[in-house]
Amino acid sequence: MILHPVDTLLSLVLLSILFSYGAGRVPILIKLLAFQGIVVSLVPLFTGHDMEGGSTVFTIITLAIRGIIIPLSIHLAIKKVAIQRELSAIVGYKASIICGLVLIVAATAISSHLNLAAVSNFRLLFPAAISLLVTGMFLLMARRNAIAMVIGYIMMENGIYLMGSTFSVRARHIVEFGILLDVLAGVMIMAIILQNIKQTFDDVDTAHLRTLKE
Amino acid sequence: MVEIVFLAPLIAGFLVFFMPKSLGRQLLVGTGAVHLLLSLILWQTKPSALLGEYFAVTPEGMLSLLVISLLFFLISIYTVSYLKESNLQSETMFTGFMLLFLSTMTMVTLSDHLMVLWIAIEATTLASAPLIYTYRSSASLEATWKYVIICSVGIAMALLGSVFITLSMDVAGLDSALSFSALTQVAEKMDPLWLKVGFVFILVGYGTKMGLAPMHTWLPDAHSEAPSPASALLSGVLLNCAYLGIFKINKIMHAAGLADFSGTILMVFGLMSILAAATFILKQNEYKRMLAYSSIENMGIIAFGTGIGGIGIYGAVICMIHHSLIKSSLFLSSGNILLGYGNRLIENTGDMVKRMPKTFVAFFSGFAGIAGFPPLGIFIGELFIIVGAFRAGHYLFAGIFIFTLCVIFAGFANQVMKMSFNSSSEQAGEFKEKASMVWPQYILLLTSLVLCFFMPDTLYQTIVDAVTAIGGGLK
Amino acid sequence: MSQFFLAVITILCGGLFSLVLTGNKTLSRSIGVILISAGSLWGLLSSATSLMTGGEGVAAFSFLNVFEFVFRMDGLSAFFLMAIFLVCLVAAIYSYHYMDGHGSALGTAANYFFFSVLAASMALVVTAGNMISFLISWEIMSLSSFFLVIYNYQSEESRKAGFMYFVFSHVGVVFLFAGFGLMYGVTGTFGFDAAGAMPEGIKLAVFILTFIGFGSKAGVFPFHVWLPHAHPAAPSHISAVMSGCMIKTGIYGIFRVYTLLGLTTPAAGYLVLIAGIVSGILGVAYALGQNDIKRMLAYSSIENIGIILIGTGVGMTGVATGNSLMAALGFAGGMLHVLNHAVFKSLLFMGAGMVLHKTGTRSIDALGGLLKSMKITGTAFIVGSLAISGLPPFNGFVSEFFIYLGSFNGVGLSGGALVAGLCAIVSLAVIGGLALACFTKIIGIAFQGEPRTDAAVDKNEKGATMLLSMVALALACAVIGIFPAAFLNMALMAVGSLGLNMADIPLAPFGELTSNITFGAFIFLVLFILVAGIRALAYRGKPLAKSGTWGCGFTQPTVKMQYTGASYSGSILELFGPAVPVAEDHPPIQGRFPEKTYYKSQVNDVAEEQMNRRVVNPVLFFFDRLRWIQHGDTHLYIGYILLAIVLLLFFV
Amino acid sequence: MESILLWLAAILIAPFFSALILKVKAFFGGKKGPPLLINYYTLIKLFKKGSVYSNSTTFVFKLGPIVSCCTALTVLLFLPIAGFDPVFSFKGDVILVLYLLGLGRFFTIAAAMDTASPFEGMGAAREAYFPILCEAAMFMILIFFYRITGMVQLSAFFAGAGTAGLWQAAGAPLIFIVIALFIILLTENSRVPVDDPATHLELTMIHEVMVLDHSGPDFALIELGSFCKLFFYSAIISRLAFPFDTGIAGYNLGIFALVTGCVYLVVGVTESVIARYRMDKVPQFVLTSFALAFFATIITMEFIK
Repeated sequence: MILHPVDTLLSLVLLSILFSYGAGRVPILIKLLAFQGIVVSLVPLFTGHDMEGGSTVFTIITLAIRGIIIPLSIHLAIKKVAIQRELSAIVGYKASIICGLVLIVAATAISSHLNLAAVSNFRLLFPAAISLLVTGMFLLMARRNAIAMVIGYIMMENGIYLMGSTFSVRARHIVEFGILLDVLAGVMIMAIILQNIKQTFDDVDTAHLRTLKE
Repeated sequence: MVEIVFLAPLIAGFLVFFMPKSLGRQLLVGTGAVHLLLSLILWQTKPSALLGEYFAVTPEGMLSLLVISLLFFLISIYTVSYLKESNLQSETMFTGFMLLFLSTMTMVTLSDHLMVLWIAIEATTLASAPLIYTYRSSASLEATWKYVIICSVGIAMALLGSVFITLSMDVAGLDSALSFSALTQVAEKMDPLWLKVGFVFILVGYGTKMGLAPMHTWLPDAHSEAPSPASALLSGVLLNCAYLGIFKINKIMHAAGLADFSGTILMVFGLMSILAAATFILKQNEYKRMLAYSSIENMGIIAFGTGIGGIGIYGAVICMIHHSLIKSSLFLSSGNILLGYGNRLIENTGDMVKRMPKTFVAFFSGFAGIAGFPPLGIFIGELFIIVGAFRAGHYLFAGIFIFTLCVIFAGFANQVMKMSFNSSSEQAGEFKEKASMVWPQYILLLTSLVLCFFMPDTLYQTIVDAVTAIGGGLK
Repeated sequence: MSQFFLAVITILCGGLFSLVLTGNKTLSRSIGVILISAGSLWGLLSSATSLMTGGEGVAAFSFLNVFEFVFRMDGLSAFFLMAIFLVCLVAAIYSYHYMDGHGSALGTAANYFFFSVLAASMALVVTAGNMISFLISWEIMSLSSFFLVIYNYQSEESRKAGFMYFVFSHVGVVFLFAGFGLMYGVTGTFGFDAAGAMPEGIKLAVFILTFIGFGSKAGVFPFHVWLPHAHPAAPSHISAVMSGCMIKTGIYGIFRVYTLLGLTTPAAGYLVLIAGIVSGILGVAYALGQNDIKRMLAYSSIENIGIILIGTGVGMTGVATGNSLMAALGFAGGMLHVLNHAVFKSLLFMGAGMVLHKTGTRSIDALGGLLKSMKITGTAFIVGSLAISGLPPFNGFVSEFFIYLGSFNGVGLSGGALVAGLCAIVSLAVIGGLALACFTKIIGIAFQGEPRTDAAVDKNEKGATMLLSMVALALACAVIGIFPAAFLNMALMAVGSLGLNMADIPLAPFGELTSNITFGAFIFLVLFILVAGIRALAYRGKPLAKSGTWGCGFTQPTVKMQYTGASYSGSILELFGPAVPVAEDHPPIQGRFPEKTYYKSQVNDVAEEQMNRRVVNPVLFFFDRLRWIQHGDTHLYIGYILLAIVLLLFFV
Repeated sequence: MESILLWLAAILIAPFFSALILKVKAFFGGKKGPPLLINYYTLIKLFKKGSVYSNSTTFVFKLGPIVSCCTALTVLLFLPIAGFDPVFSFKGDVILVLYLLGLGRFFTIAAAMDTASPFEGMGAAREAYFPILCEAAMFMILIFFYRITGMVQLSAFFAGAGTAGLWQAAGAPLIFIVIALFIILLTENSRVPVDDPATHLELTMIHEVMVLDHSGPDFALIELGSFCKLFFYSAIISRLAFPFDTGIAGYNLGIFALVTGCVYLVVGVTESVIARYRMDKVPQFVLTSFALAFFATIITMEFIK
């Protein structure tokens, strides 16, 4: 089949995912995040489901929030916090990249097993969504830096959105907007907590955050 | 006009931020009263919602709503004098977010839409996070961080699960609204594989929020670090809201004829939670954490009962109601103890029976109730669950369940007796037990006591309606 | 039935009022005593009449809209009610003077409150007619008695006792939950009536589960561990109630479940019999080993529970082998022993309470010679000891007599019944001998000889109500012992209501037997008077000199040289070897100028040690190993979530 | 009527028999020994005397002799002497009899403990210990009899043709029973090798040390009681030894008296030829009687089929 814009975008997303495994510094991660946000929110335009006016407007808003506001807020948080840019990793970067490759391949394999041709005819959609999810999880578990964890969370959300955005049966835009708001608010609160963490421990290393146990 | 019930506290909450302390306190209690009134009206005249697609009055929702507003009213009364005793610098924040929290939880109970439910539950997380951070200590900061990050991730899973459920409809080529009422209609036509996957994700997601092991990890930290009224709300109602989500999704599973699948998973998670609770109650040295783990235990019991089906589900719902009543009373009492001894550690308390007799009565009878002694209601619930388990032939599970309950009881009793009867180590200043700081507990316990023996028919009917929807019953 | 409920309500009112009137200590105490005893008296009369007339009553209250509380009064319930109300009546009267000076006003009021709740709940337990009402009454009974056990919570000892009791009662009730749950699982109803229709295997399982549950309340041997801690810790009138009737509710439960199930397999009978023999012999052996008077009585309660169970076991074997006479004798003996033990054990506890109240110590080695200063108490105590040792002409003998006859009937048969009867007889004989040794020890050490410490020097026995209740009970011992006919008939009514699946009980021999016992008692009394007369004649107008005890040539005897409890029982305990381990602490005497030395010995409860070793510690170990899961690292917490999902996806 | 006369006769003759033992022991000791009526002299002497009471004692001390004596007398009422029907007899009277003996023991012990004397305490402890085993053995024997006769009643065993019936039913095991009974006799009446009434060392006594403080008529009652108790056991054994019925009452009585005398003689011989055991050996000795009875019972299960 001919090269479809969606698949092109998604391949780019996959690439960015691979980068985000290797990304050693917060700003890069944020840029990748922004890029993924934009792509993810663009996909519905091309998936060719019902395209009435409302949806385009909604797509714009999504793009604004996912692609701009959220990354920006994180960025500002860093600015305020002014931490050292290096990410301390639990899993080393080279190892991470290999993990990433493996995970992406696995994701593709899985999604090829699930016969979802009925649902969407974009081969890369599921691999991209799943690997976004997995990457988010990975960042959440493998990066000691709190900001990276937040970014991981957002990646997960992007993945879920991508996953959901392709089905014919979809919640109304108002509902999806609500979800978006929740995510946004969540990110905001996380940003605030980040600042507080910074103020209390003058560092955002989660190693400080394991005093409560048993 | 259902929405007003959660809009009112929402507005009130935002107002409080711009109010002086004293006015804020009055508004808190006032809103509590109004909310209670509204939900009673709602209970009587079951009206239809404006946004009927998203909100509806369901029996299970009404049950939780009634519990929520009753608890919130009493807790708000307690909170006022609690705030007087302990001067927080960020009091308006506290009261405001209490109200927002209330509104979000109310929204959970009223939402009848797969996605809206998710929105509401996520919203509860966001609204309650500031409550946990009230004390501004590093410990509370850590607790808040864990609460927000773990719950958000967990609930993201629930969102994914909801997406999968839509997918299951997609695969089966169905096109229906995402309201639970509509979903239960078409449930048996859905693609079972994706439905199961969706259930798994949603269970894990909302289970994280409900405090099912092994996703319970945030719960003890949050409950112990939050101010006692907030803990009471978290443990008494928030967990129920999460359970409500699982309940609703289980409804779909039941309609789809996958009740065995979901039931087994629920039972296993329930047992795991009870075991986890036992592990940490045995040698617990902070009483608030102990109460938190006991909440995990009770959530486990509820999940277990729900998984059993039949009379077990009835027992589970009874457990849910009584657990809310008793556990919140316990947390309020723990607030008194914290004020009285100025200490969270069990070994630094003691001789409660002499030093704060009123609180002792509330605390000890609360403990007895949680431990499953009549005349408080959890006894009935546990009885139904156990007999239900035997009825369903899960002898092994029943055995583990019973054994673990014994262990938990031993640990809990040991700690509570230390607190109540051991000679108190340090002679802290005498704590004045204000009536407004013991009566809420007494009222909660009395309610549980009355409900143990007599239930208004309307309440009973509602419970039966709720449980029959997921294959529960009295046989 | 309405009579019964009114009585119960009266008792409850007693507790409530005394709690309400805390302000005035004497008033609250007296109102408690008056109402509780009045209610108990009322209940006693009503249950006795309903037992005589064979009247049965049922009362059902709606509960949680669809279920119901059922209370049913039949012979069995009425008989146990009699025992319960009798003991509560006497204990309430006794407590009036016992509780003066004890503790704060609030504490006393609380004591009466929980006492009344305990009494009421016991009464409800033995009349409960379905699972729900039974379990609720049972749990309330446990809870209230727990509060009574920790009445003087300041002492570490009674806190420990309270905790143990709390846990044990909970574990016990959990077994009941399991048993009833199994029952419900098969029958699908909370009612008891359908239980008879279950398959035999299930019946046996239910019986064993509930037997463990009830046994832990009754103090059957391996599950008795809480009992010797809890009974001494409670105030004495409460010990009397707990030992006199609360543990009997366990026996009631065994009876009740047995009849509900209508078990016919002999296995159940053997189980009960073996449990009875073990508790009987070891119970009394441990009692012999104690030096704390109340602990001693507590262990002797275990022994008597053993005797009751032996009777029951014999009866059950009789039912299983279709030997109705054996069944009737066994059950009647056991049932009568329930009443008898209620009488003399509460008498003994009250005596011990008097001693404790006046001397302030429970250790018999600190006492001595109390019989001179406490004539009435001492005499009552001796009567109680005679009765509990099963010696004629007192009531203990009567019940053991019937159990003996029942067992002999078993010996007449062959196979299991023969072995059962043989074991029952021999063990009863051994128990009798040991009980005699045990109680001669208490009397000899605590009440006779010379005071060993100042604690026992010139005490009084003031406290009219205490003396009154003790004398009343002592008289009851003699009356039941000499004229057992009426009481045996009551027991038979109770047995009759068991509805055993056997030919109706042959009542003819019983009248003859009781008349024989009365006759024997009279012969003895006549000869006694005769001999006493001869002695009086022989002493007429003779000088009676007073002097010191003959010291066998030793001229400077001191009170320290008297035989002690430990030395009295030491040689007998050697007979039981490892089952009753005696821990001794005795630094050897060495050197030309040896240090001042001492000798300590105590009997450790094997069951307690084994329970700690084999159950408690492993459980704690297991859960300790699990503690790492809450290590506080967020990353791994998120890992748990992922793990849960991945694992679950395998099952999709 | 004649049974009451027999009862009185038994009480009167019991001391005489006990004297036989003394005589035998004296003979073995190569001494002349006391006259056969020595016990009567002693009793009369004691009844004439007054008493000295220890300051430590209470009414229990005075009650002891009365109860122990009158239990012994009561017990004799139920004993079929020389195969004649006893004065009283009913189903299960054996149990009553054994427990009456227990009652006697209870008061003997209580009276001993009343004196606050360490020696008497020691004796009391032993008196409380050994009979435990005796009772077990005794009931074991009852079980044996029940297996054969189906009754728990002394008259069923020892009156009329009952005993002969026992021999016919189970001859061999009955020998065991006789031995067991003899051991019990020695123990219950505190004879050598269990106890040495003639020793001068209180530490080693059981029964004698318990009555140290009794004097005068009290002591006389105790003595009389112990004579009767000894007679009770010996009569049983002699009946077992000679179960036959000559048909003429006079002969029966004569033979019975003779055999009973022999039993006493055997006791005497035992006392003379055996030394008393160490206290910790005694339980084993008593347990042998239990074992014998047990074996006998097991064997009967073969006979009764």
